[in-house]
Amino acid sequence: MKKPLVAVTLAAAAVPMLIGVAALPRPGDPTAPAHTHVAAHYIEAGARETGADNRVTAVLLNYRAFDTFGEVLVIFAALAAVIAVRSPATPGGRADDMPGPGPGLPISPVVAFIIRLTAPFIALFGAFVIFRGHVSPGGGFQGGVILGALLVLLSLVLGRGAERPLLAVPLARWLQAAAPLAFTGVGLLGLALTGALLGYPAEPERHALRELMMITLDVGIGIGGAMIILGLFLEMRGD
Amino acid sequence: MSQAFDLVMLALLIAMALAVARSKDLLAAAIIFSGYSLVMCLLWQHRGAPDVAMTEAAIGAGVTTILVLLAIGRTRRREK
Amino acid sequence: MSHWLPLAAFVPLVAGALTPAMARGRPGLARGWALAVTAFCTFATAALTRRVALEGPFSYAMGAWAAPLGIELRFDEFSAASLFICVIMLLVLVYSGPYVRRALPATRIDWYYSLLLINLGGMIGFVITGDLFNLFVFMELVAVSSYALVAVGGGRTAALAAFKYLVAGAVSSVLILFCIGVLHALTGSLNMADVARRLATVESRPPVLLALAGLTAGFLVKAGLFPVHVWLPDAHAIAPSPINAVSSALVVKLGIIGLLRIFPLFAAAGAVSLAPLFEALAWLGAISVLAGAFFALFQEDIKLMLAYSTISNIGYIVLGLGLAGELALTGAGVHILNHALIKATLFLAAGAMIHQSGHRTLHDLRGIGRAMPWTTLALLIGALSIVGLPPTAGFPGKWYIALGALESGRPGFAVVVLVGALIIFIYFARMLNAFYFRAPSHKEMLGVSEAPASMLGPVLLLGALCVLGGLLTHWPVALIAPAVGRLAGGE
Amino acid sequence: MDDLWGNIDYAAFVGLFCIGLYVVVAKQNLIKKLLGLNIMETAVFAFIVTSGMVDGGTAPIIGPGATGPFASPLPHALIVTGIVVAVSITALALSLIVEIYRQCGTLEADELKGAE
Repeated sequence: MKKPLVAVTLAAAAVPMLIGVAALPRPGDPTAPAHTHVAAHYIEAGARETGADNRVTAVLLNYRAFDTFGEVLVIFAALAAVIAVRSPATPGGRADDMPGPGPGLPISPVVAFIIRLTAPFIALFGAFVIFRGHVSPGGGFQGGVILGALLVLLSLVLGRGAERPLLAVPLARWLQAAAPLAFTGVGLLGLALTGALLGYPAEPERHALRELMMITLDVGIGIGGAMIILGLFLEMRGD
Repeated sequence: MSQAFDLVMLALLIAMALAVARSKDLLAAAIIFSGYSLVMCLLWQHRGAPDVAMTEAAIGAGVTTILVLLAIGRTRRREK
Repeated sequence: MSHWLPLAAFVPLVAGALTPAMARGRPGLARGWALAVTAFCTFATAALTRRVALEGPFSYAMGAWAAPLGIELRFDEFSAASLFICVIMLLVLVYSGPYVRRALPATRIDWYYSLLLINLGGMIGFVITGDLFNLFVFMELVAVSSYALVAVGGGRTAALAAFKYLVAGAVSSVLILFCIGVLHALTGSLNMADVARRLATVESRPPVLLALAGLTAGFLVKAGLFPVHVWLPDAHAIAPSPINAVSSALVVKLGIIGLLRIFPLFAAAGAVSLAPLFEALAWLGAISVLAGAFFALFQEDIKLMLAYSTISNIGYIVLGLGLAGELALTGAGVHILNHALIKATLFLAAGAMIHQSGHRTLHDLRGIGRAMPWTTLALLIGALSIVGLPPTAGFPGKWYIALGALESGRPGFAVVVLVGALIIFIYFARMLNAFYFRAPSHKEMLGVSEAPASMLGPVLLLGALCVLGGLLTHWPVALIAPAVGRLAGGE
Repeated sequence: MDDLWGNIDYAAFVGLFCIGLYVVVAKQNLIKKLLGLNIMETAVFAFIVTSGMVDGGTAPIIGPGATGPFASPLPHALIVTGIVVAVSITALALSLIVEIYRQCGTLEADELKGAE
């Protein structure tokens, strides 16, 4: 773009935004509407209504679960998109003839040993982040990324390109859809129990079930997220 | 104290964003962007948003940077 | 509560995620699966549309969380667009079968259907949600799948066109998210009805104005209006033809529906008045009508010509919104639906020609009227509709908009409507001339045959709908009348 | 101007947003444009997270015996979603960039215009 046009664009964005944000309620003001309306209810009644100490998890998996459902599909769509754009035009052929760190990237034996040694601990940490998401920071996405990083490392050590993938392709396709599947199961169970899609039973004697449903969602999100990150990595690397 | 910490963080963020804008070396720009994301994490952690900080550290600073590095590896490193 | 409402968005999205796992390289299975799911959505949205026609708008609380706490789905008269979305998607899927077999690498077909279903679910979700952030999430779902579908055919320029589209789309999305953040900071809520109520008592003017301007600008980029249209022609001309039909007929309309969703938020706000914004929209729309039609005149490539005509028609709709009277808004609403039918007809028919003959410019396609008489007929019906001649589907929308311009004492805008139609008539005449009256540029053109039945069928059906849409205009007009009344009365 | 000083955080995020926008519109390299887009997105995330903070507040993780005030959990949940959306867009954009480079041999927008 030409320089004057850039300047005009930037000014057209910056000036109204600065004037607009200057008149917003001061950040941190406890009497601002952002704290007194819906948020106050989440903080005050969240534990009773959802059983989650971590209110962010309460919002993500209970109050606004439909957003989270959309979000897991966005990242699935990203994987589908990357595969659709990058997969070879002829069956069996590689789309790629460019130099780069392709499948043949050598891994030093020391690194491979360290990856194998630490893998169980990383997996444990990822699982911890997923399962503790409703009482401490973390949850499906964060744990899923940790597991995804682990899968990427393992695919460097154990997998060898398209011929020997880490997981069989049909299994991988199902696991990539783990999060939407978990939402389907939990959503329909909620429909049967409460009469609303993605509802949770509120009766005190069913708290265990409610917790199980939330953990199912988190595990589904974690597995699906990890598989999708592995898929994105492999596609970008050119496997 | 807290105010001063925030101001330093904000100044650092702007400096890093400008560095990304100016750098001709895409690899350097990607690494600086990763650092920018990490500073953002610290800021959010400080503002009572550990969940967001954790997500940004894992996804914004981690996954995004790795994907950008892979893409640079398959294309070219210098900006014209 | 009617569970059809959430399921209409939920089912295609889950089905889209399962498509690659289920189909595993069997394109027939993937297509059958996508067709079955879309048929389900068509029935669901038809039932919902019937209910809104009989009882008026209704809501569904996701997870049984009452409105400001949880996400509210709201099906109002404009949400009936979801029925059109499903019908057009159904026809596009039927058409895709033979098309993708030749046009796409075999390894991508599963993912093509997967992305189409996600696109469908995202569009349905977008038009039925009553929550601002949920709107953003569905918008991004549609966006990600659309960017990918533009590039799915491969080829030299497709990835570049998709990237351009992605940058424009992502910048506008970020702007929209920022404005949603501003509204949240002002009101503490994300539910649209609740935000509208609480904005009424907000006194500070600049942030409200910022949110209104930013959201409008963001959605106008998504709609591809004239000065911010630069991403549109390439993205809509280079992608595979069924995708052109989806993106030109449906996806750009989401920008307009986004505008229809946000204006009521500010209608009750004492801090801002919508009148200056509407004035600006009317002018922008008028410029877009003329500019789009003008650029279309100079295109040799038939798909590029259609892409520019989309810009012109989006201009008509925005002009109708900007005039803001009841007649003009009715015209805009009707034209949203009818232009979807027309553009789907045009792109699918043009796609069939390109698919069969391998040529895409008017010059190369000379004489195709004798080789593919039915497809050409459907294309010309579509072209007549886009000019806006009665009794076709393009007429009522433009007629109401022109009447609206006269009603509000702005005859200049009525002239713009007319001049736009006249310019479009010139390229209709060019097509007519090339297809029927010129000697073929290529000898083999006469040997070209009609497309297979599953491509020709949807094209002819859509051609017929273009006529029916013109004859049965009173149905959509009656359907959206209450919503138009609320919008016009709420100023 | 007093208001702007009071909301200096917001002003800084607007600044970051505009730096990102500048990179997107003025730089020619596609990877650079993508980094600019990410800067814009992160700036908006920071803006929304900041709108949820409260003076002397802590994280909205409220076990038994925790005392307030607490930051609002709603913006946090939105931004967790937003970050995932952002990485999805980035991944897709990068795969397009690699395709463009494979086919055209350059990533500079001005040169690509000539190659079309």
